Amino acid sequence: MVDRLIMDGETARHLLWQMRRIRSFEAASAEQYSAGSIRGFLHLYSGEEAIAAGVMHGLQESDFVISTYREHGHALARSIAPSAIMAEMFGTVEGCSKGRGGSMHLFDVQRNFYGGNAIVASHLPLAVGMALAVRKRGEHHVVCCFFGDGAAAEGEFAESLNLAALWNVPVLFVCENNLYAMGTALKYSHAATDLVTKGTAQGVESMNVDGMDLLAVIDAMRHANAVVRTAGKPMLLVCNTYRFRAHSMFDAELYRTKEEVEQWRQRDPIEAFAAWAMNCGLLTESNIDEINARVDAEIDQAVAFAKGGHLESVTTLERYTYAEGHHE
Amino acid sequence: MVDRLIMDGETARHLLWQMRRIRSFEAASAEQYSAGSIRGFLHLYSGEEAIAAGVMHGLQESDFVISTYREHGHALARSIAPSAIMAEMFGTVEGCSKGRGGSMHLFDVQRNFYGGNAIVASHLPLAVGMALAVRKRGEHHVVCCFFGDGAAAEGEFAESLNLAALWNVPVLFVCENNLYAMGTALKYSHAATDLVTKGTAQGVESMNVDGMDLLAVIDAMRHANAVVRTAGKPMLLVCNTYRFRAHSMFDAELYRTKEEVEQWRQRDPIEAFAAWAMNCGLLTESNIDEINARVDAEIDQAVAFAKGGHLESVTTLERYTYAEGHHE
Amino acid sequence: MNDQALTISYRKALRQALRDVLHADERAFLMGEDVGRYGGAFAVSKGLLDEFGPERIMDTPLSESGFVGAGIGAAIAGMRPIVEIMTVNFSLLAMDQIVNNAATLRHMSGGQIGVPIVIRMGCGVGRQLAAQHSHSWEPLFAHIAGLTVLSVGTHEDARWVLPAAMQSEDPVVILEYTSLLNTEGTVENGVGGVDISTARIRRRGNDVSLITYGTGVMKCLAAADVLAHEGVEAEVLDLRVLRPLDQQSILSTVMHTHRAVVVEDAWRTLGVGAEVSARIMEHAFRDLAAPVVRLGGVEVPMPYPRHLEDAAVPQVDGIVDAVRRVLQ
Amino acid sequence: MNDQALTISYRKALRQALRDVLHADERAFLMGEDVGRYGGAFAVSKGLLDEFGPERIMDTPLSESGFVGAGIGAAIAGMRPIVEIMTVNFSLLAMDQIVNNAATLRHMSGGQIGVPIVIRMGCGVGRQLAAQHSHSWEPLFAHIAGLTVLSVGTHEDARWVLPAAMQSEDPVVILEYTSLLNTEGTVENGVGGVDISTARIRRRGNDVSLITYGTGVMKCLAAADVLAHEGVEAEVLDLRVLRPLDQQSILSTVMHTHRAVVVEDAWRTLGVGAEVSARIMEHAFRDLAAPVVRLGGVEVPMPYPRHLEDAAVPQVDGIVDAVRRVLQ
Ligand SMILES: Cc1ncc(C[n+]2csc(CCOP(=O)(O)OP(=O)(O)O)c2C)c(N)n1
Ligand SMILES: Cc1ncc(C[n+]2csc(CCOP(=O)(O)OP(=O)(O)O)c2C)c(N)n1
Ligand SMILES: [Mg+2]
Ligand SMILES: [Mg+2]
Repeated sequence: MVDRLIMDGETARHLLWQMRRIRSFEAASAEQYSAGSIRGFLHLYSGEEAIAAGVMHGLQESDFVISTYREHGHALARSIAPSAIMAEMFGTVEGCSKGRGGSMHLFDVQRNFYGGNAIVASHLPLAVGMALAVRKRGEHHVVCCFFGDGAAAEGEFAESLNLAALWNVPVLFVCENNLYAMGTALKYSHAATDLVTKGTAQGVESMNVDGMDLLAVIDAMRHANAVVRTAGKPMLLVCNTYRFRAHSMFDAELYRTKEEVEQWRQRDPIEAFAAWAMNCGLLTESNIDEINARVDAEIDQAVAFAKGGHLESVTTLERYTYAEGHHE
Repeated sequence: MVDRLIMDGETARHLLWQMRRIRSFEAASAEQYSAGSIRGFLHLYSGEEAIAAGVMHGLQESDFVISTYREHGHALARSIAPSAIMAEMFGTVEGCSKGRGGSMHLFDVQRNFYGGNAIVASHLPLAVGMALAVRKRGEHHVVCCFFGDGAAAEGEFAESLNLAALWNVPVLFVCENNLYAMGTALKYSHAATDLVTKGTAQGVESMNVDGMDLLAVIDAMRHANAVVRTAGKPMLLVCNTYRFRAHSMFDAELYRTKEEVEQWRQRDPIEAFAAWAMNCGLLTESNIDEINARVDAEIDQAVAFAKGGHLESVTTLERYTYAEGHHE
Repeated sequence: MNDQALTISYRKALRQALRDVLHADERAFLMGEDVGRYGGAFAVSKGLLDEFGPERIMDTPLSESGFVGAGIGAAIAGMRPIVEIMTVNFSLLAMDQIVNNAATLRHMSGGQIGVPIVIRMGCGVGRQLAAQHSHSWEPLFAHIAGLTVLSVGTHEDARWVLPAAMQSEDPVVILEYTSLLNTEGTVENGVGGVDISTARIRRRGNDVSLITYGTGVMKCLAAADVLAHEGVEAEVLDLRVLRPLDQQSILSTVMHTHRAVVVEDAWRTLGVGAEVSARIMEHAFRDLAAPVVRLGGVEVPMPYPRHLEDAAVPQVDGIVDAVRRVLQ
Repeated sequence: MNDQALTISYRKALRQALRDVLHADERAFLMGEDVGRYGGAFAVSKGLLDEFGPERIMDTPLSESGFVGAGIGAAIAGMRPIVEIMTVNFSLLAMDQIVNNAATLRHMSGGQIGVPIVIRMGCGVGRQLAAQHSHSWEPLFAHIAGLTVLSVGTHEDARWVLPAAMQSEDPVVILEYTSLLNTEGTVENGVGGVDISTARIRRRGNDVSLITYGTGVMKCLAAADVLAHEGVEAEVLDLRVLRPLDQQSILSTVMHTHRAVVVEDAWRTLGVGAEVSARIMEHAFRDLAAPVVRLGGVEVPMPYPRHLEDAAVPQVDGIVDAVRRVLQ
């Protein structure tokens, strides 16, 4: 638990703003999906905001981030403009991936954000390799890799943790355990549901974190920075959280009860943090109103920006298959 | 440690014979390889005999066995005739796989011996599926799966143990930890070298076994039978052993010292068991002479049989690609 | 529409086929990610968990190599598993199991082992799922000796190929097209049954042969309608079985029309069209009035935006134009 | 033999190439199973660990998906990894990484990320390694958009394609043939350098074109010698680059000789020969005096016995016979 003293009002407001804008951005995404402006698969992050906000708060600009198809929150917290993300989902050239990737493939190399990978667990080996490069160059960056509880059942999870520990490279594995892999509950994905032991069994220091409590995530990141950035070792954070919305837009949610969802909504990470901050006097009602207003304006502007975007000409269809000037 | 009382002389002589014939068979295999009668890859089992002998001693004929390319010892202990194995390595139709497989692909469905797989760890999922079939039919067979320490670094190892535990199926995973994966020492394959914890982390009961001590293996099998056959749960035995010879016939053994090999040879499982049995009066010098004579005769006969074998006609080259009578 | 025929969606046809085979053979069971509690990623298996229970409809963790391998093991041990890989895009994770085990075990065991497994996958382009989720890997599977590869381009096949595939003693890969799931079509009822060895002419014509499979069937039929207005009668051959190819049907239609256009979504280079063209070259060279034309996917990873996705694979207009060219 | 040329074994040529690129670029490093302490499974990298140390020559555990993915990650992060997959037979375990990440990241990031990785694999038939260890998967790799695929059929290429591949900003797959390792050949020294975009004529002739790659080059040259005694001058085209194919060179030789025989060890159906034949059909149909003939592997998993293995792939006699046929 973080001592209120070490968090100032500005930081508290910034963090609340961060979580709120992620929540609102996802609401807008769902709207635009229903409107038909966003197509393909769309996976919303609502409910898990404390993880993206807390982890990014503990990272530096020079660190690397790599994620899954459920990466809007990570991209926003990594300060990729909502307008660039929305534009990407509209498939326009103004998008952060030039419109080629869509919701599941957000990239922004300027911000060391390496996507947006839609093959579950296939980005874990990439993270290990990026950290290997960091170590070989004697740098002290953290490579932060987000993935889910379902991903931990893939062989790539075991292989990647072992390689990271064997090579002693600075990867921070952040498992967002939202208790479901699509419709498969944790206990049906894993015989041993304690994912921390799977990390330690591979020689990677691992710990559980309350992913619904922003302060707990921030606290865990302090330790993670000591292990990964300072000592240059890999670490696994299992952030226990919950997805408030369906897995994607093609999900009837037959596998969980409304009551279960309701119970978790009672633990809304945004409300919880706001309440704590107000208690500590780090936040006032008017601050919250300002934040909400700022967020609404930013998201409206993002949608407007996306609507004003442009589609790439089909004449350049084959671009980005090989480097420009490649023999083909 | 097994109480001498529970082992009679006949059993002791049988087990010694079993280990000796494996050792001699491998010596003969190496000879025939040098003579050019055996080609391709050849991986010898010398030094690890106590595992094959002890594990098979604890299995029943109705159980299933599946193994790797280093499977001569398992095949022999499973009572596949040495002549059929030698013939297979000579590539003749008299071989246990009709000559199609060679050293790495010994099969004998009559004896529920399912091979002989040369893709490291790719047979672990097969074992889980075979055990799933056993469970679905309500049978009480054990599916015994042999593999090495290197295989435990493959994602298939983690996936297979998790699936076996999740489905509660009777697989006995026998990891023959001979400390090397080709030239890669255990500590270079695994950041956490305790393979038992990797099993327990997946929810599979796991234990270390001294693979150089036949009695320890037999003892472990008692427990394994209780867990796997009786309770129908998966289990992992990590049998710690050593390969006395090179990985294959293309190995200069640059990665280990002669001294290290010598030290392990001091712990020869065959000598150790023979000494123990004589101590307990379960074995006499003359018994040993008889056993050696029997083994020599059997192996000579196997080589003679293989030399007298026949090559398949090239006209049937395409056989065994699809079931006979398949549309192609 | 006689009472023997009924109109049904492609999804319902697939589901009815699953119900049939699960009722017909107690050794049959369906396993895959989210086939049960979630109701199937694309609602194909919706309701089956309630109807058949968790032993027949098994949800698996995210472990493609593990559960496909387990399916192979279960098949070896006497079951009749139907393994669903949610979409073809994840099949590479199980490709070693499919190629080195399913397609190879019968051969390397000298015919002692058969692997009667059916592996179903959703696949295809057209839903704006971008580069990692829009693969057309029919050519990769069609290259593998030991496999039977089926491409389900019609409602009739959606309804009937599975029961036929379940009769095979060898591994069968069934490719189902998610873009067709909601489409309605007419299929013969009751009588039922199709073979899984021959191609089918879906429309007769004398002027040109449109040779295709999968979603190409509907596109070619649409193109044939357009051409009919120009007085051009195109014959449409649905390959259906991509391995082993029904060469006779390919040669018959070409010898009948003397002109051929091959249509597929897969990347053009090394596509199925290349094989079809090469076989026509070898066996019907002198019968050709014009060189065979191939229409395939543009060699670029699939872009997210609709207009670029459409431009990346053959469309009806392009097929019509190609026919006009070969007729000149 | 001028002083610019030297005779060298294929193995030494590969090793010299590795030494060159490791000296030339400090970002370059070699990683793979047993490349270091063991000296390389086929002794290609023997001595390099002593010369460059463990940071440049990294032994990896048995985790193909993990370390190939790590190589991709390192490439993304600015290194120039050379990843060795011991043999092509294990490459399917890393195929998802190669296809969905290495070949796809540039595109789905809208050109922001490049993956300059070189993936080398030993491959080929001819050593009696049986069904799981004798694969010829050139066609699988050659189908993948985003890859550059090189087949090393000569000593000159063994010596020079790697330095050229290291200049690529995109993933390059290099297929090396283990059956050629001990053969001696002559290569230009010092001057060095070859491109990785064009096919090469290895022998000039006017009567027929033998189009091939890999071990087919030596076989076709041998066949050309036999044919020369019959007064038939065969032109031998070594494709070298299997993707993107050098179509111009294929068409040039065919337009010059008007007859072509394509030779490869890979399974005939959907082999590279199919693509070559289809392109000739499309662009040189009217120039053909006879239909293109394809010689490829028989569609059966590779049998262990030498005589069956020889019968399963094209041999010199068969090539000579095929040429006689197309000349009739
Ligand atoms: C290798 C692979 N298999 C299956 C899928 C289909 N799929 C997409 S997301 C998902 C569930 C992943 O669950 P988890 O890792 O817990 O992440 P979450 O969606 O809960 O954030 C599945 C099965 C995929 N994309 N990749
Ligand atoms: C997937 C795969 N990768 C690499 C190889 C090459 N290879 C054959 S045996 C071996 C070492 C395996 O070591 P271990 O599992 O410890 O078994 P051991 O040989 O020591 O009995 C390797 C790397 C292979 N056959 N399969
Ligand atoms: Mg989850
Ligand atoms: Mg070992």
